[in-house]
Amino acid sequence: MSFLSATGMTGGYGGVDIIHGCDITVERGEIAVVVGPNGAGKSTAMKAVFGMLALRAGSVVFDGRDITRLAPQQRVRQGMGFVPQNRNVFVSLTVEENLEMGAFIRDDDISATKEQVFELFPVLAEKRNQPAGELSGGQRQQVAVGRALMTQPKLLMLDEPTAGVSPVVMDDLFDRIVEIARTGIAILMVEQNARQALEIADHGFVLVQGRNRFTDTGEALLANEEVRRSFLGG
Amino acid sequence: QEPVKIGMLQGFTGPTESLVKPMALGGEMAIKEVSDSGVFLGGRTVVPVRGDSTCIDAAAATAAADRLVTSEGVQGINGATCSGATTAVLNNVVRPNGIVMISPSATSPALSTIEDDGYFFRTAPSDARQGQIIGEILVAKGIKTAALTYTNNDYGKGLADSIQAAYEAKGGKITAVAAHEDGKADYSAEVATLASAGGEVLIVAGYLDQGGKGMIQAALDTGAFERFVLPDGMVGEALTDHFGKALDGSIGTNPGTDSPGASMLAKLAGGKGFKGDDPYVPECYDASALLLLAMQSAGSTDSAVYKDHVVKVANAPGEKIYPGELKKGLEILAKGGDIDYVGGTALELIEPGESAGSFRETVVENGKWKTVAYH
Amino acid sequence: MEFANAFALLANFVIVPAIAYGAQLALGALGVTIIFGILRFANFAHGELMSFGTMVAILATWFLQAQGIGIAPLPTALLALPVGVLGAVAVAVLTDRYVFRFYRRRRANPIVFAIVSVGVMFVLAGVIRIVIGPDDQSFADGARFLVTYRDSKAAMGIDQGIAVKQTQVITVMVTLVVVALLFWFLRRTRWGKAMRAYSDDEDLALLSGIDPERVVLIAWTIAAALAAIAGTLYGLDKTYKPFIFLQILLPIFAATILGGIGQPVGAVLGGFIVAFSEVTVTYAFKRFLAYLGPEGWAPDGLVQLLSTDYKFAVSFVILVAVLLVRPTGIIRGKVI
Amino acid sequence: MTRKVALYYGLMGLVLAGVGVFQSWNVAFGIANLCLISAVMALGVNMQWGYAGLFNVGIMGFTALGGLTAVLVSMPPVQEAWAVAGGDLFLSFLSLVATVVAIVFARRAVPPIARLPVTVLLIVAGYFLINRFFVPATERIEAIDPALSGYLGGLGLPVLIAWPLGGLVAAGAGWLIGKIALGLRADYLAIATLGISEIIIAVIKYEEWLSRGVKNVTGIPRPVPYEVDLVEAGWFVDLATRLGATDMAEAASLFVKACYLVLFAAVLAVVMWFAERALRSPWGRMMRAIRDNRDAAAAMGKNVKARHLQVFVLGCATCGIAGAMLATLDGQLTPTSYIPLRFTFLIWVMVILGGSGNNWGAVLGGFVIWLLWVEAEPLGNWFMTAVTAPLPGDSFLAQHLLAGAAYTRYLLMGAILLLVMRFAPKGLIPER
Amino acid sequence: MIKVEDVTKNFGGIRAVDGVSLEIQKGSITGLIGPNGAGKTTLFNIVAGHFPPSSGRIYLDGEDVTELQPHELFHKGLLRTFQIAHEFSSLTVLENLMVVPGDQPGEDLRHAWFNYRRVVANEERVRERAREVVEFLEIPHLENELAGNLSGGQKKLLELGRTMMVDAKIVFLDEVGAGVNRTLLQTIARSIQRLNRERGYTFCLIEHDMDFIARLCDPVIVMAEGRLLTQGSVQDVMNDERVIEAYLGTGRKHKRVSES
Ligand SMILES: Nc1ncnc2c1ncn2[C@@H]1O[C@H](COP(=O)(O)OP(=O)(O)OP(=O)(O)O)[C@@H](O)[C@H]1O
Ligand SMILES: Nc1ncnc2c1ncn2[C@@H]1O[C@H](COP(=O)(O)OP(=O)(O)OP(=O)(O)O)[C@@H](O)[C@H]1O
Ligand SMILES: CC(C)C[C@H](N)C(=O)O
Ligand SMILES: [Mg+2]
Ligand SMILES: [Mg+2]
Repeated sequence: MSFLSATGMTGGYGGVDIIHGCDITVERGEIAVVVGPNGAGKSTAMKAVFGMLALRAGSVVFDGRDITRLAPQQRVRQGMGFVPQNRNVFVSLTVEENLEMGAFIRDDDISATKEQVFELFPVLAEKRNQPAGELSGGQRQQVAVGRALMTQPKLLMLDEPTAGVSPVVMDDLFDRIVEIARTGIAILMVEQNARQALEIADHGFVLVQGRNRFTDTGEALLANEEVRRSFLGG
Repeated sequence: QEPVKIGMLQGFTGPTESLVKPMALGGEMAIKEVSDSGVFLGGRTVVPVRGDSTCIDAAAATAAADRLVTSEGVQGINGATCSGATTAVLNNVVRPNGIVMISPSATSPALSTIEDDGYFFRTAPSDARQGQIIGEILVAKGIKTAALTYTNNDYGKGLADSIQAAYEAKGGKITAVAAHEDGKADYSAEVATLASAGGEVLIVAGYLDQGGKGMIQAALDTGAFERFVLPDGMVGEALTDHFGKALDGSIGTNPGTDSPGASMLAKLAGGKGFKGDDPYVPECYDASALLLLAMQSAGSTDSAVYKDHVVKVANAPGEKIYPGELKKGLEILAKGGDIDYVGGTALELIEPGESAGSFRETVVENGKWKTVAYH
Repeated sequence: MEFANAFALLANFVIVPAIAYGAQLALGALGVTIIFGILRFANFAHGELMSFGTMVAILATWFLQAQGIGIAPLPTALLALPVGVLGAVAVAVLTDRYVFRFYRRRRANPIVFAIVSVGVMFVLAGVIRIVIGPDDQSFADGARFLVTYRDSKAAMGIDQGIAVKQTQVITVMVTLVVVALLFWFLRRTRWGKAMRAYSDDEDLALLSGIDPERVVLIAWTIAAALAAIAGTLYGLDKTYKPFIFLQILLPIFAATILGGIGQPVGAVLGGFIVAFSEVTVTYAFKRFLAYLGPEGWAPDGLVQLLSTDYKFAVSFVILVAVLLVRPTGIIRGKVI
Repeated sequence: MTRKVALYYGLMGLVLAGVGVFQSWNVAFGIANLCLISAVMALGVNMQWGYAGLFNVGIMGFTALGGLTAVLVSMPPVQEAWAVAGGDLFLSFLSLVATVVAIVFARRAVPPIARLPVTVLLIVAGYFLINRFFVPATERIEAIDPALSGYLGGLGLPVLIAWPLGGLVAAGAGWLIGKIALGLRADYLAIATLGISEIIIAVIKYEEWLSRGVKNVTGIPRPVPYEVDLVEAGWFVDLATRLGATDMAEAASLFVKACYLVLFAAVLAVVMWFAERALRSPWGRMMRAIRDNRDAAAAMGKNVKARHLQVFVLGCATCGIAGAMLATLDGQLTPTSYIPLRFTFLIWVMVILGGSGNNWGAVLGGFVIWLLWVEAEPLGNWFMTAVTAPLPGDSFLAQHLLAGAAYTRYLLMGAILLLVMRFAPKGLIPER
Repeated sequence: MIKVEDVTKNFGGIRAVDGVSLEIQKGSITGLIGPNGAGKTTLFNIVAGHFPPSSGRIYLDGEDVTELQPHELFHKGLLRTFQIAHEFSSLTVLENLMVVPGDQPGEDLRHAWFNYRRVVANEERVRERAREVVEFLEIPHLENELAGNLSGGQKKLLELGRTMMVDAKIVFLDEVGAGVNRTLLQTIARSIQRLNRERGYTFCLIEHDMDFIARLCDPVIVMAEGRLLTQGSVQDVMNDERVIEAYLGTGRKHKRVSES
């Protein structure tokens, strides 16, 4: 059994189902990337894994434990961290407070982790006392990722972390993600910058209309002509 | 036989809710007394039916009155509490349906001249009268200047106007007039203004458990005034209980006579666990009594018939009837005799069907009300 | 000398009362602003919550008085206050559990919460009146004054005295302590920050592992405790009467919003501004000027900007004017 | 959806009919009349909140303006007052105009730095100039038989004219207020409107020469016949007997209420038609877009300020019409009765409980809440009697509870409100 | 077409835009790039009238439009999208689009009340156009979905779609591509080109996807720290040392050697 294995997830927002029997798995130290067209259900699948969506069928097993019924805040305590796609910073809290909130469940000293985040995103150190709501779009995105890193999770879930960040920051971010993965953390992310993402991915999942269409290693997916044409922009 | 129903249309909720509590009990006490007597219209019973006139919401008061009259089928109304609601009910329910209404407490001078087709009475005097009496008392006591505050409604305003007019006509000087709103959180602004104008006494034409009390409190706390002149809405045990000796020397006036009726009522009420001398409690008792005595006199519960008997039973000639003696009154009437209902307020109805208003002058001594004269 | 008199006059009639009233409003506004800021809705039941807490405190006071327990010269009610706080907290937590939580789970619009709180307000109003009745209740004992008008006059040797009540001082002190504590709690402690985070974005708070129910519980506890304290102190200073608490809600909300929604310091500033504008704008300067002017002279009129009739109107004009300059309150508050 | 609407309205009709049968038709008609007025007010609020997201908590003020208009239109003029003070009033009006003109001119003429001081100076000067004529004039007016008159009176026109006119007056006030305050967001706008409505009430309360203030104006002429005249009118007695009525007083009273009912229903229908048409047209769509996101709407070419002002004025006008209707029905203007609980929050409760954004919902909310407001009282009494029935009659608890029966009105009102909101958290008839 | 003259914007102590002057030529597709927080969005907001600059002036076709409000600029043919999607969440997708046209008679109450026939006729036309846009965005199945329920990328598409509802003179696109699927983005790029060529729209777009920029834009303007860093053709800019250091990075160093 994989470190995280979500199998047969089916559910939606009240009315019709958005995802149908979706499977997603990640191992420790690996990076899994979910790609697919807009509205395919990628974010929905992430929310399902994180327990923010009631599943009609399927199960989520994390670290050998069935967590299908756990509330999101309990999953955080189990070691899951999540950066959602929209609304992913506390706008009226300062940058620093945002990071502290990321470490809410930790009781140990967080200053070292905070320094690491500032190192990764120097601009945040500069703006540490500014409310996050006053940041530029890309800066916010950096705060959001930083916030999730503060949790020191065992599984880090990122929903389009690079949307709106500049190329150089994106490169850094991907580097850092690889580094994090090397420390044994599992990474699950959704990306529209799919090419770059698949380049670093161990596994890729292509979701279409709420179903798994392709599942393979990142490399193989990049090599697949159909995938390239239909989802990666040629 | 069906019991006779009397509507108790009072401001149970809203700004007069605490005044109304004992009033309604007083009014219902008279009803029970009549009902228990066994001689009312050949042994019929009487029950009160409550309706909430809210004091401020004319529409809700009208709706409640409508319900009392057309749904509950009451044969007379004791109410309403406040002049505004009373006017609305009078125009929209009483006159259209031809039902007798006696208000214990609506004291606005405007109600003296309102068109009522003979269906409306009140056991409280118009404020116009009280103003004159206060003016006379002030002059008699040699008070040359006074500040004046009133609760900002038709009662307060009407009373304040009449006090000012009467007092100034007799040579006194009102240094400043400031309205106060009931139920507000703070009255220091009003007191500050009045203090700045000065005056030997402060006349407080308000309610004792409302803004009036707040004004006195603030005036005492800041040392702005030490003596107060307190018209009817302010006279009550609750005030002296609260302030004690701080009020010593203050003057009060309220409808009342040296007739023993008031103390008889107080005793009756005491047995029932409420105060018979709280404001408008005697008036309310009398209003109920008057309704029922008039029915007895007319031998009918039809408003159109008994409305003409109200003044008759209230005024001389006839045997004087005091609180607690309603049975006696009913018996006399049943035999075709004549009564002069005195009640708790020494009731005397003058044209156009309102209390003549004899007033009692009191002073506070040692933290207690003490009657000193009658006017 | 004359100058001293003028100052004493102003202090006695304007400054001291306005500070005391301002502190009372501020205490109420602090409770409102907590719920407004954290749970993001205007809680119209706050007035009744104050009333309820006070009622419980009064009942406890009566009990203590009957037992002969007291802390003279301080009012017994202070001893009973913890019971009042407990009562208010219990009610707040229960209403949250059985009323508000449902809407929270459904992500209802803030206005729905506000309307629901009107429902709670009605229910509480009914319960309070059924339990203790609509009447005035005086429950203050102990020494009323710290400095009476007469004593201060004698002590200072001038014509005008300054009266200071014990409750006024207590209220002001409590207000200052509470606002400092709250400020510290929200800005510096972990749970305080968690509460602000929650008020920003519930979902995201959830993702950070913040237990929303706990945040809500803390918010209600603080708000209800403040309500009970505010109500009891107000009742001690003025009087307890259920009907007043509906009326006092208006200036409290004015103070809250004027100060900036969700801002404790703003709530206090707002409270004082409302209080001072009510008391000063309509003040008649006649006596004051008479003291300052030449001997034996006094102005003819009252020297009053506007009659007290317009005191509320004026304070609202000031309020609107401030909002026009600072559209989200004195200290930049939340927009809900 | 429409079936649900029909069902709810059907139920509402049934309940009213039930009131008619079990209490009396007079009560039912009386309630229905106020339901209709409340519904008009609720429509006004719905336009502002439901369409455009404007948080107006100053409804009370606009309603009161409508009421004032009813007085100013329909009461007979007090000739004496005009005779003693008309000239001075005219002069003070002239001074007001002169002041305004002077300010406008001066602001154009002087350099920007001097603008503020000059304006303030002119305002102060104007204030004294106006008061010079105004104060003695009002004193003279108020001195005329203060117990009965003491004001200028009205125009002596039919009161029906006051309904649209009340709308206009409220609209005018709304325009002025909107100009000042509409830049504010949600709750901040709320407190501003609340404040302004308190100011309006203060003016009506204290400017006795205009409105008699707290001394109230009573006896506003009716647009429908008087019961006392009806019972004596041959045609009516004929008609009533033909219809099988026995009690003439009751029949007359019912007839009058029915007349009002027709009038109010007609107004509601007209307002409703306009409101629905507006909401269903691109205008409504634009308003909802503005409500959802001001910035985006502005970027899409919508003049957010102007639209807000427009819808605010429309809503205020609607409340003004309702206010004039209410004063007409009450037959009096009692300024002290304008309190926020009754005239602002209750209306808001109507809108939200009915379903904001949906006109049919708002109207239904108006009906439901008014019915509750009135019927909570007998229900409360009944409830307490029922509760205490098993207790021995003279037990302390029973006595205490019965003494508190009047306050069950609050309790029930609240409880039912909470229940309905629980069962329909988005309102009885949600926006969509 | 647009001339920005020495524009500065301060937020409290922060200077987001610092004395920027630039020009956007009629008929061009101008790219605006720069690191996060460079002040690009702020500049857009100023040009589109959302807030006034602290100093400096803006000209549209030679006319000073510095003081104009967003809606006035819209009616002058200036459209913009938002970086963080500003959908009308309680309107359906179709309604979101139908709101846009500025000259709808139905938005005037006089017509809505008294001339409904005209309103209906116009509605048909607007709906027709909205349907076309929905087709183009490949979300016809969501036509009646509330915009608030869309996925992140779909909201961005809708944002773009709104600019297609009217004939604009100049369109400002703020990161329309972020979060949009790359294949779809290519379609979008093609249609931008087409609008530019066939209808003469002028575009100014902020984007972080350099492929997209490279493919569409000429010239490219680079901002950094609130200032204008450089401008020129794509090649010039991409090879500029300062741009590489501040913005582009050396790239591709993160490529991971597969472990298997
Ligand atoms: N309302 C505001 N208050 C204070 N500072 C602000 C505000 N808006 C933006 N800023 C600051 O101005 C700077 C420029 O922001 P802007 O949004 O224009 O950047 P950008 O170039 O669009 O960046 P990105 O590519 O990340 O979207 C940032 O440093 C940001 O923190
Ligand atoms: N709150 C919601 N209520 C109803 N439907 C929703 C909601 N959120 C998303 N949907 C629908 O679910 C579908 C999938 O949405 P999701 O956000 O999972 O897409 P995605 O794959 O993340 O797309 P993108 O790449 O654009 O972010 C979309 O068609 C969307 O309309
Ligand atoms: C009981 C009082 C509040 C009534 C008052 N006398 C009035 O006429 O309004
Ligand atoms: Mg997504
Ligand atoms: Mg940006």
